[in-house]
Amino acid sequence: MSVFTTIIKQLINGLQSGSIYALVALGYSMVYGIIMLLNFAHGDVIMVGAYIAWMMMARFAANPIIALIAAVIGCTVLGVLIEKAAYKPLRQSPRISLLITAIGVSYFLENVAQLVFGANAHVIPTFIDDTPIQLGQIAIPTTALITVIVAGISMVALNVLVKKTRMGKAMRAVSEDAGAAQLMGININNTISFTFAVGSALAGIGSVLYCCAYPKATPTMGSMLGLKAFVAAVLGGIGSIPGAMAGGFAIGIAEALVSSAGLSEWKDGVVFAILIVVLLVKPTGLMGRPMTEKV
Amino acid sequence: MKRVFAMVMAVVMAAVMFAGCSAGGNNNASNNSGSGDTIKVGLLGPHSGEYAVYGLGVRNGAELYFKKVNEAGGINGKQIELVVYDNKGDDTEAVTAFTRMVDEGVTALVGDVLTGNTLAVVGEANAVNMPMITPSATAAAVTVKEDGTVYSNVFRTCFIDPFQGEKMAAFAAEVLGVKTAAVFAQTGNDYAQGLADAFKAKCAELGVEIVAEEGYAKGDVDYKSQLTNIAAKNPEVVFCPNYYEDDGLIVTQARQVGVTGTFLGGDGWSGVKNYASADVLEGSYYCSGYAPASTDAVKQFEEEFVAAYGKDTLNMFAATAYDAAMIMCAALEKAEETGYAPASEEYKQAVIDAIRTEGPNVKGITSEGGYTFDEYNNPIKDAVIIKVTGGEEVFDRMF
Amino acid sequence: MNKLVKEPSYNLIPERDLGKTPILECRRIGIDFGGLSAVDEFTIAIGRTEICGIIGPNGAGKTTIFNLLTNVYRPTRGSILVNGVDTLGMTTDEVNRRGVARTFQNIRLFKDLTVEENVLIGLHNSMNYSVASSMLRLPKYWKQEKEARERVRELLHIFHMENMTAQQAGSLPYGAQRRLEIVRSLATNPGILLLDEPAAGMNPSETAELMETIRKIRDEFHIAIMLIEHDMKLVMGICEGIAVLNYGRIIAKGTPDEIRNNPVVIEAYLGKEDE
Amino acid sequence: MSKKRFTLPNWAAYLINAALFAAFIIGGNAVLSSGALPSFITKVAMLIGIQVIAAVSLNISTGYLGQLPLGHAGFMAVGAYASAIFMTRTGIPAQLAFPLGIVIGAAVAGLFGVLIGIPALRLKGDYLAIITLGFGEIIRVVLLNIDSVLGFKLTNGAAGLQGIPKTTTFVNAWLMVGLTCFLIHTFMKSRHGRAVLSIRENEIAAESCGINITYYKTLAFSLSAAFAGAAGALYAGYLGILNPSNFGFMKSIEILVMVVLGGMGSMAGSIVAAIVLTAAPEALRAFDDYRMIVYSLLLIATMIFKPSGLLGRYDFSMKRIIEKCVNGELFASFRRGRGKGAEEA
Repeated sequence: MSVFTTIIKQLINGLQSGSIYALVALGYSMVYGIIMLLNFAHGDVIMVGAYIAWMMMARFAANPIIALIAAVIGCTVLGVLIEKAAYKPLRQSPRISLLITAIGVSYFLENVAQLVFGANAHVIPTFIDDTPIQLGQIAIPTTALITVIVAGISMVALNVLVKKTRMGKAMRAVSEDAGAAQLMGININNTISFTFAVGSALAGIGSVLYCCAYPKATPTMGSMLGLKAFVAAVLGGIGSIPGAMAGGFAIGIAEALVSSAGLSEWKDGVVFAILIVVLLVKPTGLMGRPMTEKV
Repeated sequence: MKRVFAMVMAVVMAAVMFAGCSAGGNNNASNNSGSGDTIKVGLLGPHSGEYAVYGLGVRNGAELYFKKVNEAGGINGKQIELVVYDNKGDDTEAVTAFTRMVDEGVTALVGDVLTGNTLAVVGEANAVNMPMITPSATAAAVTVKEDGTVYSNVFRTCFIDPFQGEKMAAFAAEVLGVKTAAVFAQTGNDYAQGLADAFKAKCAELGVEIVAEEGYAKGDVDYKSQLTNIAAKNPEVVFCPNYYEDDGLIVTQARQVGVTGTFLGGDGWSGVKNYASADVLEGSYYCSGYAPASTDAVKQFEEEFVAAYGKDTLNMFAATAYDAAMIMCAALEKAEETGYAPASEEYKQAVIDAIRTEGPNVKGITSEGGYTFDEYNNPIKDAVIIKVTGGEEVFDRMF
Repeated sequence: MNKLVKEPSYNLIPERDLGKTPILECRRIGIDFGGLSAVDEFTIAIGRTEICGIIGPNGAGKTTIFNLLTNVYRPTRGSILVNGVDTLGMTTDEVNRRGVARTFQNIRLFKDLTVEENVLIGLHNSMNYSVASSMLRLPKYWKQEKEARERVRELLHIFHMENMTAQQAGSLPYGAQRRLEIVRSLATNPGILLLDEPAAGMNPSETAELMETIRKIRDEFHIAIMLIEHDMKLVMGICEGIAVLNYGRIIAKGTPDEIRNNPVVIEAYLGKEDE
Repeated sequence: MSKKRFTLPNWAAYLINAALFAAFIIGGNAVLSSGALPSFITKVAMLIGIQVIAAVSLNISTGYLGQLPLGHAGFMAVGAYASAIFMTRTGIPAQLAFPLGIVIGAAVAGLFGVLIGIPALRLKGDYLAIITLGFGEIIRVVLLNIDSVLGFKLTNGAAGLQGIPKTTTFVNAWLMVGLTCFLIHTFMKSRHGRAVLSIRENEIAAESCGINITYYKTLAFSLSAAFAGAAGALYAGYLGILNPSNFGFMKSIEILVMVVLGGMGSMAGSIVAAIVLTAAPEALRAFDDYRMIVYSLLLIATMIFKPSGLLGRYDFSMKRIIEKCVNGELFASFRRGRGKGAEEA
């Protein structure tokens, strides 16, 4: 196998995990954009999505598409519920209190999941034929292909939603200036809930893609995934949709390259080092808008 | 108003705290009222968090045996009272929970479960000469101090790390007759590294060339990059001494990126069949201390276990914990003959002595030949080679 | 020794300050934001005890001037001399230590701290005990803290705030907050005080009181004062020299009387008649 | 206002606080060593001491400086490893090596604080949070790997650094708590401390008051790191074994939760919260399988009903209480505090 094909293969590996990071990162980014909250519970929403997908497929032998829909609906409802129950009462509070609440919600979801589903990892039956597609010398795993395509479609759809629809405009307006948006007759509460719904729905899609690539669900699976996705969001410029995508891919590919260089134990270190360097050079991330304080 | 709430909150927390501290320990998972003469045995492990599946396996396995003993009238007429504490996989909690067990008059301990936690606990346990049997902490350092002296009170029913690595290297060279091998082990994990190092050393001795050596970090789910590198070297066998959940994913992804060699594993593979398809696993081998459904005794244990706890936590650690409980009961039986009061110094020493003397007579489900402990308090028992075929993990041979 | 440069600005300096190094001197400073010049060719010199005003329509660049003078922004061109020393490359806090203190248009107090603490922070650089002396409570700490607290009392007394020492700065009434900000600036022992719209939000009687206060500051502390203000009564009433700014450039300089009758100024404020 | 208020002289306040603290240490030690309480209480008490130091040290950068670092556990790790390596690799007897180890742990962690603080503090708000999170994780990854990858025999990687003398006791842990609280208190009630507070309140105004904000941010940050290092050193002596995984992101979060729950900027709050949250998992053992759920719900509920934390910015002051007693104004100070942090005014 030539070095070239190896590199191409590693890039494909990176793209696959990168698209999942990107989908999750979008949820972080949107929520941050609108209420400036680092939603630590977002990773755990994905965990719940994975369990729903597992339940649908392993317990009820449902078709993968139905499982996907169920996971998306489940995550959306959960996301909105979390927002209404835990975050909404804190709208006027210091942001750090909100952050701690998010951490509390994260603990809560993880421990409830353990109680309900057990500590054991649940295996999600493979539902995609994993014979790789041969492209010349390069074998592309089907799951990788599907992951990248689904993630791509979701992101395009999101972009249309944010740019073209009424609700999307409202979202942008609220994240720009909540007070002014309210004066223009935008219902802030609905807009925020909608943002959570969209972010969580993306997490639902992400969870199913995650399951088809790495078919197991555990109560703590969301924490590291969430953290990495969050790093991706910041790297790309938090609040920016193309930024989250770029960040996700960047991290996925960086991880793949570091691992293939035989330094997998340093992988997390490298990811964070990249983050630090980017933030120091461009403090608001690759595609973030610069912040200035008026004196 | 809010200040009042804060005060109420603080008071509630404080109240809960003191209530918990003073009364917490006595009502945990014990199956008798605690009246009369009892022997307290501690069960310590991660019952929540990331590693709960191991901790709960151990808890359930041990509890299953202790309950049976209690139902049969206990030990010397005394009921065993279990003191079960969760350590969340956290070193500090493990130490605190252990100290609490000592306070509550625990005579003997089955645990801890994770190597790291156990290392934190053995120091404390040694100081109070608490007899303890860990069913799952495999690092050599668990029974041996830094300076080379042995913790006389600490025993285990599982293999130590180097043993399995050597066994599998010998198996690959002598039985499979391979010349090239690759190693893929989790870095930053004692267990995986211990096995991998021993495997590599033994391979060098036996003339098997290690053509690729890759690693991954805890929590990784995507191993394709490293496996792509391994595939490029085309080794005959890949030694993959990790835990079954990871191994299932690893083997699946390895086949996707074109690794064709036979996979070998350690006892962490037990249960791998649920984590990858029959096709990809076909023909893999691992060594284990426990051969599922291999004998009638094992089958009976499995039936009883599933009836009581379901099959979620039925793993190797449940079996070694069952054996640990069995040895502990035999030792307690013996110690009872001395007539000392449970939890007294003399009694504990008697238990420790009895573990050595009674061990060989204990026909455990993972060691039919009984438990003889070597000079480092490690069990001398044969490894079982398990072959994965047709989606089942079947007994292949003793090796 | 820096030389006095013959610049038109010097006719602004009051006679009593002539012959001394101006406390503040700007030489053709300018700044661009995104290619647009926000301030340009700004040249001025302030005498050591002068009260001078900058006026101009909204958006003329007045606050930008203050930000330039305190090195919050770095000028794109030109140089600023404080006490004859070029401030190029200095940080805002160094400029303050050189003698430039300011207040803000939108009051920036340390809201959650007490009035006393606010002023003590202003006195930060008049103490010099080390971290170790504070942690170990060495005699130097006690001595300097005691002196500083006395100084706080003195300063607050001058501004009739001595009974508010323990109050939270954020809970003070508006006028008191403005005064506190001035006291805090004065505590840094400046040579020139920059006041950014000190009379904003005040009623006429409060404004009159403020005028007295500003004069009192100049007379008691012997420092220069530069202020941005929209209230013409105040500006005309206390300033000795006035510079008028429009679109980032000085369009007129002079005494209040000169400015009042300057057709260019009238045009800038009221617009051309035929438009 | 006509009546002259009674004020306690400073020396008297220090004396009273010192006496109360000494009484606490001696009394606490007497009770714990008498055997009247189960011995695990001693363990928990030591652990609480360590957590208190970690929390009050984080409170410097969070509560006082107003930043949000998420890598505090990294500094604890640095301190713990520095002191543990010092204690195990030099032949100095433990009695002497331990205090020295604490100093070394604090110094090395403080140095890391400077090195990390200088680049990190250029960022603000959430970006600072994220960059410190990154540094914290890098510290953990480095500790985990310098043995296996670079070949040093320093940290012993994932196997953990073993055989550290278990020298932490109730008395030395809480003496360290006292010392930490005293030093932080005296630092904060000085021109340096006020400079730090002014940065929290308004950076631009602080600058224009002549405060070198870069210097003070770095100073506060590294001070925070240094005390965290001391906590780490005590932790090493408490457990006798160190593993990098004990100092992950979740540990940083755990400490942050203590600070926020107690009330940011309140040392008394940090102390109370550290005690409550360290004791809570032990206390909640009665709930067994549900204890982490109960814990998380308590956390959420507290934040919803008391977003500024249990004590807000209230700080306990023995001096103030005595003065209020004498002046007959005690009704205004019914809020409770701990008899620890020696506050003067």
